Amino acid sequence: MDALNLIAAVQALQPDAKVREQTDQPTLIVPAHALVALARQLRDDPTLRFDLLETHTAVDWLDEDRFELLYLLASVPLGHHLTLSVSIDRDEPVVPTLCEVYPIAQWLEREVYDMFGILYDNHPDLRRLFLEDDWVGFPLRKDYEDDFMLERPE
Amino acid sequence: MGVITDKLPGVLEPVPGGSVLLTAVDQLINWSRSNSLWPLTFGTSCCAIEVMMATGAARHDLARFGAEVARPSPRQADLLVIAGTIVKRMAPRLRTLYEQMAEPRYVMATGSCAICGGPFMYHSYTTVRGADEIIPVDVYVPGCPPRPEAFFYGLLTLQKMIKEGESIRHPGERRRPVLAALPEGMTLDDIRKEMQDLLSHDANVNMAAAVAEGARYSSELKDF
Amino acid sequence: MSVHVSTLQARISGESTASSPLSTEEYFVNMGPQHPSTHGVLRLVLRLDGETVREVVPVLGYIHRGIEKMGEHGNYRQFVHLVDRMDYLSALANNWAVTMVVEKAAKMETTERIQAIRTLVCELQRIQSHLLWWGVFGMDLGGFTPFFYGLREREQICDIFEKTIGARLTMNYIQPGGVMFDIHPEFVKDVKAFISYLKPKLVEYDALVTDNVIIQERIRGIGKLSAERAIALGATGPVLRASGVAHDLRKSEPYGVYSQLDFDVPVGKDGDCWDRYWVRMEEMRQSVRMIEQLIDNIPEGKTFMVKPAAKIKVPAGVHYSHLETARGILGVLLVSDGKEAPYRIHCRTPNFNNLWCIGEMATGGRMGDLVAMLSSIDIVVPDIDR
Amino acid sequence: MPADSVPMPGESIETPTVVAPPEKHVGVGGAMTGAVPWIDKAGVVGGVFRGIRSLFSGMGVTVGYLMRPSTVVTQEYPENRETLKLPDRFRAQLAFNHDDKGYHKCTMCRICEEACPNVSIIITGREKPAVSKKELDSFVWRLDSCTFCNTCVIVCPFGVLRFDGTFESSVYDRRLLSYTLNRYAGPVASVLEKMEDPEARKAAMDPRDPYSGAAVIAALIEKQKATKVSQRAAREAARAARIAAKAAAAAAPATPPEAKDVG
Amino acid sequence: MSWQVKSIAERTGDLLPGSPWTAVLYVLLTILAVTAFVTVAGLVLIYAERKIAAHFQCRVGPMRVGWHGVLQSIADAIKLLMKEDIVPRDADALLHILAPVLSFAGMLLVMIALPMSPTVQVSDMNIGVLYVTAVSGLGVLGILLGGWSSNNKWSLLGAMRAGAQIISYEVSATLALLVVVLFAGTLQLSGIVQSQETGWWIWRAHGCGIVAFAIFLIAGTAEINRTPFDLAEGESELTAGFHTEYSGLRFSFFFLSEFLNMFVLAAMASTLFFGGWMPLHIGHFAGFNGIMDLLPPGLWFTLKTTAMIFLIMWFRWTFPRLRVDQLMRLEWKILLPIGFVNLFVSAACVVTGFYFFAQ
Repeated sequence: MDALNLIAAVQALQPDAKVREQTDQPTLIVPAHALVALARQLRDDPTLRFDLLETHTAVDWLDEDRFELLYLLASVPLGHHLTLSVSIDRDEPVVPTLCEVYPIAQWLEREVYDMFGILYDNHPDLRRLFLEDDWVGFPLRKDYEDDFMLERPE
Repeated sequence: MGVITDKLPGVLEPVPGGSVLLTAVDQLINWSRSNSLWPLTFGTSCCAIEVMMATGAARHDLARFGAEVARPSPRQADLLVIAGTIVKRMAPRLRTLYEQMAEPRYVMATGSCAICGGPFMYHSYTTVRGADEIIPVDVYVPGCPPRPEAFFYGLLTLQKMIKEGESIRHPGERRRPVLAALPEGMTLDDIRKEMQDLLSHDANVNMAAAVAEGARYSSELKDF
Repeated sequence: MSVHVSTLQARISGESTASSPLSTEEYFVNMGPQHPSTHGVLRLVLRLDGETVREVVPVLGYIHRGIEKMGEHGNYRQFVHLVDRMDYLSALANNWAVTMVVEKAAKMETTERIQAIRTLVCELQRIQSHLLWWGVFGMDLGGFTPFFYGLREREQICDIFEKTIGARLTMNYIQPGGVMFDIHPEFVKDVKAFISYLKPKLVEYDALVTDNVIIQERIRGIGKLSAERAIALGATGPVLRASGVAHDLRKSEPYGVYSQLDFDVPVGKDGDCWDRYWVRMEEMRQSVRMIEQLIDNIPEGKTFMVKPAAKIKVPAGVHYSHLETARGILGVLLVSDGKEAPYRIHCRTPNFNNLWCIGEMATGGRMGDLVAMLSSIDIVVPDIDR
Repeated sequence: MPADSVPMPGESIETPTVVAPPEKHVGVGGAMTGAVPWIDKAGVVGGVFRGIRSLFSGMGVTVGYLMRPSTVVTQEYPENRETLKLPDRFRAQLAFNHDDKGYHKCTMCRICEEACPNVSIIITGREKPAVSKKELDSFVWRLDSCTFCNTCVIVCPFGVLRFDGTFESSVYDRRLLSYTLNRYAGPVASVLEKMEDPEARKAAMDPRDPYSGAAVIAALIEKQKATKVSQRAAREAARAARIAAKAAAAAAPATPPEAKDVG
Repeated sequence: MSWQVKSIAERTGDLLPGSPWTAVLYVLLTILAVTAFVTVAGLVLIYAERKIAAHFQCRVGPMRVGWHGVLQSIADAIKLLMKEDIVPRDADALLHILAPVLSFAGMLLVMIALPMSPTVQVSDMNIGVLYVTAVSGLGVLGILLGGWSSNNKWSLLGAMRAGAQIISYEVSATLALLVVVLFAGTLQLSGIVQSQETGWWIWRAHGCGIVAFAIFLIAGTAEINRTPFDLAEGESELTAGFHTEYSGLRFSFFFLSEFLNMFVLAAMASTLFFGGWMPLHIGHFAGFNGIMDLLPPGLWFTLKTTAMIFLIMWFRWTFPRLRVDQLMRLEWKILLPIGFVNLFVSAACVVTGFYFFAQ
């Protein structure tokens, strides 16, 4: 009931948002171009107050040829959660950055760039976070190949 | 993969042309080196808690071995304890640290990660599978992480190696990378024999006889 | 130094530092990856003006092992043992986080006894972690003795864990469907003995460190972090609470048996190092309170609900759950495609976010302050890098 | 947290009972941080005396331990080897449960090998089709890579494996860290009693055969290389198929965008 | 009871006209003895520090090298002696080599002036206090040179901290010394000791002595770079401070001089404020004084110095470190004003003769 209310409240802000199935938290599929505006509204709306970007990561759906970006938002004063899901093309992985809304997104997005190669538009400092700058490939992509990596023998 | 180019560490070598006096001096120096192993404060992950902190703390007290003088600068340290996972990005730094240390320097690999990559052996794109691919390792202390007593046993093993094998004229010569695969032209029997030679230096017990006797009993018991 | 420092240099070249005839020069120092006070292999690039810190840029990746990639190639049980190595000082909480998301997604049943045991050992490990932090905090501020006292008490908890769990640090104890062993018959007795041992020691800690005038002078008013900035930077756990936000998942979204326990949430005022110090010291006392309430009331029941060799399959979809470790919120995001291995598993680790507060805090402070701040955040580097 | 326990938007969660830090200011009134001009600070004299007293109380704690040698908690390991008793559950060494005649119950079902997170157990053996049984050749356990997670022990349906607390395993050569566990752990007690030399008895009881594991691991490495080659070939085939499919899809009329959402 | 005070230098001077070769032999023996004393005292101090620290921390300390680890320091010394000695490629080699020698020499030169008993004092200069103050400042030169020549930023930071710290605290330490010089009316160290025949300055000066002693102890601890003032080598901040790049023998010079400086500080504190080798006397209370005289003066000196050393170790193993600006503030805003006031008050005391057992 509450989750439904939450979803209704967010859909009032962004009518394009669709509910993502198969999740255990209220999750909305948002078009990439509407992401920043929606996030800002979610943060500033006094009834929603999603002030904490709990985490941000990506999923590589290789078979469907797309990346799914997940933004897990939480509200510290109100204690509710919302996940935003953004799907982008695998060949052209560009999304707008959330740095201006959530400062921590700067490093979370650097991590996702490091692991998946997703490019964030307007990111102030888009560098690799964990790997060396001259690393070839993006390890968490499903088609990543590495001569160094050992497969488990079976 | 790797090749063993040298003998196992810890084997006593006769010193060519060495005199009695020099041998005594050698022994004194080896004694002092083995009893004054100042570790470098270096730890990468979980093993650092057990091997660098818990051993130094009151319950186990590394100071009993004279090794509590943890030096933060590699120049003054004698012992590099590789406590934790070494990843590709850290590998050149580890090499630098090792090169910055002054001879004689000893290396202990503690925990599965430092020995062979441990839990991160498969499907990890960064973990170096064994610190001995980067720097020569003297003593391996297995465990994940090894309990402090296991570390002390490793330290005793290292002390034994220094007392028996190290010579001031050949600092660091015997320590080469040893990898998992067997080298060409070397059979398991060779290793067995070397190890038995090593064990037979233990003056108190006739280990060779003991091992032989044990083997005889085992073969008898196979008929059960 | 590669790219990071060159960008930094480009940034300062615009500023004019020589305003007086006696001009000074800013310089860069690499703190780490091997440095005694970075607690592992963290590297901080410092821009210093004499002793004053102008800018701190953390450089990560010196212990990035790709745990998330490895998780995609093993089953759920195998992933549990990997997260032990993430935040090894709260290994049990890490196990529990993975277990929680798997149990929630696969709709596995647990008993009250399992939950009570999990809560109990996690609180014990929270004390253990804070004890270690207390010792290391003292050592980072230059006093060696707290380290030895803190670890002396920690060993007692290690003994309890060794008896019940069989390991000292990396436990792999909390499994999907239960706990690996039932508690040892002497567990209750040992824990009670330890609690009565610890209480006077906490008073002694106050005499040795908390009330010490040098400590007070060094950590009061240092490294302030306002509540708004703390939330914006995603800080959680004691760092967030020290900034005055009473956010504790054990209260707001109780898991385990926390809803039945009576405890307070320590909250700081200014968000300085002293508040963080005090919050952790008080958390130890609150954990003692929780253990005292729980230790005599462990319900009876089974401790393992599924066969250990049984294969676990999680229905397809996105699952997320989180809990409060000694350092903050640890969340596990599990994307499943219905197979035995997760399709994608991501850990939201507390230290990752907490570390970035150092850039905010340390600017304008001294070198010595930086060490105190770094220590007051209580980072575990493998948890950041994963 | 289940979705239906999310509070209503706008509804505040229950505020937890909080504890706030004490007001009592210990210290010399900011005299040393320079936050406050120390002369102006009221009660600075009291602050200074409290500060000095705090130094002495700290010194009292440390000297209290110095004066009481009974508070020394050190366990001197190599000296206390005989009396050191580890808890039963402590995990340091995998071992087979042999009965006193030297038999074990391993049926080579390979459940432990599959459950092991990083292939620290390598089982080699032969099929015996005649009796529809398998014969265990060697059960190699790699101490160097073992993470002591206890999974193999709890999954074993026959209770063959156990962990014991023998932690003294340091070596000079990491090849020596692989043991063949199915060798008989030791002679029966009656035979052991006949052995007078305690060292020989100890050697005979040593359950570990440190050398034969290395060959198995060498074979494993070869196997790994082969696996890598074959898996790479499979991956490349999949990739080529994907590229071909994509080209075909591009040639075909564009699919509606709803198809991209996860069903 | 009057003490026959005669230093080794004076005795050599007596020998010189009669038998010059004996005098030369005497000098050589003295050099040998000082060297041996420095080495042995250093090793003993290191061992004592490790043992005492261990017992402060509920541990046992070195146990396995010799009985209760008594040979531990010897093993360390031999190891350091035989360790490779690295001069970094980009270091200033000459200064890098010179620095530890300077640091060690400063400590060694102070050792010459210390009155350990009426007859054990190498040279009894009439400007002893001035000499000690001047020569002990040589150590900071070694530290500065070592830090600068290492071509390492941590070393440089450590050296700069040490330089600022030692030079600042030198002022307070000297002010505290001057109080005793005022009361004793002499700069000669043996004279200062003899002036305490009717009682130690710590209690005879109506509190001025206690204040001066506290200042001297704090400033002295700061001068020898020990916790809570070990900023120059605070390992949690500066890796290893000024000696980051030193290894082997040269590092052991720094290491040894750090410990022997502690001895020098303790000896100076006991000489100035606790009467040095002078037994505990209370005025002209002959009975009591006679009982106290039964212990030889050398033993008194040893006991007092040991107590001082223990106090300094106790500080180290209890207190955390100060921050660099707090350190400076403590010196210039707290210790220095108090020191000046104390000096004026004691000057007034001396002028009016307002102290116990004034002449």
